[in-house]
Amino acid sequence: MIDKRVPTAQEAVADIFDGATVMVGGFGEAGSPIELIHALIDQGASDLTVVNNNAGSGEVGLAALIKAGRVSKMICSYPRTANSTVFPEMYRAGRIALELVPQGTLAERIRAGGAGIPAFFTATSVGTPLAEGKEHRTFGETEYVLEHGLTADFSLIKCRRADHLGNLVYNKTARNFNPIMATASRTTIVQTDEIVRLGAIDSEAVVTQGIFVDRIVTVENPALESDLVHKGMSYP
Amino acid sequence: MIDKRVPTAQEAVADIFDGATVMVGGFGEAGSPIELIHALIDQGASDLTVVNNNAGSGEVGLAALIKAGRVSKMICSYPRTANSTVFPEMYRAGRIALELVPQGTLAERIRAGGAGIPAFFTATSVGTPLAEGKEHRTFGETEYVLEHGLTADFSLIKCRRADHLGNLVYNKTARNFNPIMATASRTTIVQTDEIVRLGAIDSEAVVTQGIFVDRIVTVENPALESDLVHKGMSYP
Amino acid sequence: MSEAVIGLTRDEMAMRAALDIPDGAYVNLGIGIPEMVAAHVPAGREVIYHTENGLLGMGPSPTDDGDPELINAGKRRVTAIEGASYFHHADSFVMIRGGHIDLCVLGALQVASNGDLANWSTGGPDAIPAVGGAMDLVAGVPTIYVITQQTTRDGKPKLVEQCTYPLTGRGVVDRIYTELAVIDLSDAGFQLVELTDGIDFGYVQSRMDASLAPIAERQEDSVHAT
Amino acid sequence: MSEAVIGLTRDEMAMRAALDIPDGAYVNLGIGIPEMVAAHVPAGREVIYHTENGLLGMGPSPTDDGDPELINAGKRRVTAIEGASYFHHADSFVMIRGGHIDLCVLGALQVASNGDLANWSTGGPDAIPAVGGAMDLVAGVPTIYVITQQTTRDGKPKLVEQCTYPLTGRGVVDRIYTELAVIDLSDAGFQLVELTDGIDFGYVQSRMDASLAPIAERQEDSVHAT
Repeated sequence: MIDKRVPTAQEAVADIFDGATVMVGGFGEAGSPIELIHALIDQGASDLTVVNNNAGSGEVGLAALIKAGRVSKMICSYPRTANSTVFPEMYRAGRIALELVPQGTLAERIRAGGAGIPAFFTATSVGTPLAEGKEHRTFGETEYVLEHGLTADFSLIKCRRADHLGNLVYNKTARNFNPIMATASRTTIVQTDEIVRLGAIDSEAVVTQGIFVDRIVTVENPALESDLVHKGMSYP
Repeated sequence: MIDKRVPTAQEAVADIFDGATVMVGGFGEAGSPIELIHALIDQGASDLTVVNNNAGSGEVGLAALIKAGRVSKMICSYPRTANSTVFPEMYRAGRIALELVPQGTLAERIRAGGAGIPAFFTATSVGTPLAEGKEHRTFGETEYVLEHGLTADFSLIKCRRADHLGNLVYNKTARNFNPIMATASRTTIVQTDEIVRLGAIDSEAVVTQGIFVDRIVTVENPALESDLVHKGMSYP
Repeated sequence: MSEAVIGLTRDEMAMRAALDIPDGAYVNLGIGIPEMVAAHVPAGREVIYHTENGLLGMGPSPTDDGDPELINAGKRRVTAIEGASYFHHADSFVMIRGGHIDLCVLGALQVASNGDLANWSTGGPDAIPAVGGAMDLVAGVPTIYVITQQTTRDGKPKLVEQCTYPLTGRGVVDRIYTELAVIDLSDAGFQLVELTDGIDFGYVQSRMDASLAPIAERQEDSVHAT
Repeated sequence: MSEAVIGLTRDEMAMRAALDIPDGAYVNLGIGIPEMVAAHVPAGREVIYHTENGLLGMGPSPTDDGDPELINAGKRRVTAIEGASYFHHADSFVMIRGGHIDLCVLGALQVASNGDLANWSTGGPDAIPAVGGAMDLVAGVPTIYVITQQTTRDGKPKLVEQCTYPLTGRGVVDRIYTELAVIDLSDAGFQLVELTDGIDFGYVQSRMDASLAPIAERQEDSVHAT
């Protein structure tokens, strides 16, 4: 029988290995799976490549993972946010690599990775430093660059509500990168505010279908990054 | 102010021009906008290129449009269905062209067209006659073909429920190609079973966002293709 | 009937294939005999069916008239299980092309000894070409099972050295269920896995246009894994 | 203050730009002065705001604490109008890259006479590069307005013959709103459309590092259309 629930965040992230590529959902704090990230810090995996739109803030969540020296490379569109000091320091010190990707190209590369599309053309970034060294081609009268699909070994996802088959719905703009990352990773690990009975999520309104989900942990009152940062907390 | 409702199907399709490319939603009869198609037959536009998964059945809806000689080319994955006689006759007589596209590639080409992606690589059809003459490229150990985004001048869409801004939800598997066609056409024309007040469609459950919709006609009790075929009806 | 029925019935072939569907699998079933597999999954296994027209969690045929807008890829009315979800065609083929569906069971016109599958067109000059989702399924789904009679109605072998019909995909078939045998595709070609009761190796071989390797001493089970 | 304020305030610049937002437009507003445009759209026009982090139908800032998971691209809390919808990032950039957003208002570091825009990086060796959605917006949205001061705080012109900072996009800017003027990008380069009250042509020209063509006899309005 299919039941994707696991008891703890600790068990959910146990097999993330050194050198893994990990997609982490969220846009700023909205949809950021902080408890899963903290479990990953406890777990100890290192040399990670992390895909996220940003690079964390304060010294909690993703910023704490970076500060702990576990991330060797970030793939993101905007590693500069309010209260973001950890990444800039590590980057200037040459202790972390950065692959900067325009936000829409990042989203489309992840979507392509999940969809079995190895590469696609986009007009985004043509004529800019981010297109340098990439294959260019003209279709019609417009010039495009070739971009490649992006996949990961694991994704850490936050949602509002799940059932035990792994169907997920999100809260407002906390949806952001979470659904596409769930499609693009070999193992999708989800934290949800609550698990509901099968059928309680409207079949017409499921956002992430269970087929994309491997493990679900309930985190009833997830922490808010801004609250933790405001309180000056750091993890661990 | 924004209000996309138009009073009649006749007015909704009035500007479809000779030679236009028209995407028609539906998979078999599920989600097929029969009343809009019949309005298009009445309107008289000809030399149309039509994109649909199939090629109609009986002598109503899309089959009737083809029988009336208005379609010079079909782009579809499966022009052979139960009760499908019109297309095969026209095709054998050399009176209609066919671009046969695998169903997933058809869906992805439409999605790409709507997303501003001019071309992408897919493994689908490699080694088959449908890949002949197409650019091939190997990524990793797999061979892929290059496929191009598909756009249209108009799309004819059927949905279950709409608001006056053009937000749409569908009924079960009648969703199929409708949402992606709405994104890929310059002018999206929708028939809906009902219009509901703004806010009555859950913001988390909107499938087609209003930005993709241009005109909405209410068709309260839409005909079912199988019913019409069963009754031996033909249109007009 | 000009010929006595030898080997399994269509329903028994579906039943045999169903034994190999693992618990928890996400499965797409082709039209025809493959559809019958769903009714035979052994008790205690939970299998979730995908249909490419936008439904994950397809249930059996309705006991009433059903909903004309709740259909499967063969355009027949179906039901949806609790926990089902609907999505549009591009998202549906994310599941297929992206390798998320574990297993697909299809029919065949021909299977070649290198795993090539032909199941969409006889290539006849008067045939209306129609491909549907078959090419996407064989390109995207990691494990492809085929259920097919050993020969066409007029006795022509369907398991052949090389396909003469237009291909659906190259080297995609993992296992074949016929009325006479279960046959794997290995690097060496057709590899017998199991004979139907009362059928001998020579008879199966005689109904093929390619060489069949006898049952291996130590059975490789690799194609079961997804 | 070492210098008296000359020309429009930031809020007045946003107000002037808002006059050109057509009724019924789908609009994306960049961070900073562009955000202020929303408050000034003339009465009787309905404009729908898109934010690239997955919301169509963005409303004003909340009057209470708001929802930390209802934010805009600048990560500030916002509200949603009736008829709003949420979607994931790939779908959000379908709207942008696919040309469905009618108009975008952005800030700038530099705009060149050929319409090139630089607004994401000064290219400094110690700068943390960060681009966000700016390159997607200029590549996908058919009409790009820029709101910017005529010069940097230390008096360096931002309207230049050629950008020295890394580009966001080539030839993408349609119109610029500064504290001194409204300036179009035409085939011939910077083209004055309107002077702020009390400002003369020579003063605007003196605050640019590129040639400014005077107001044309017969005003071309083509950049208004979307």
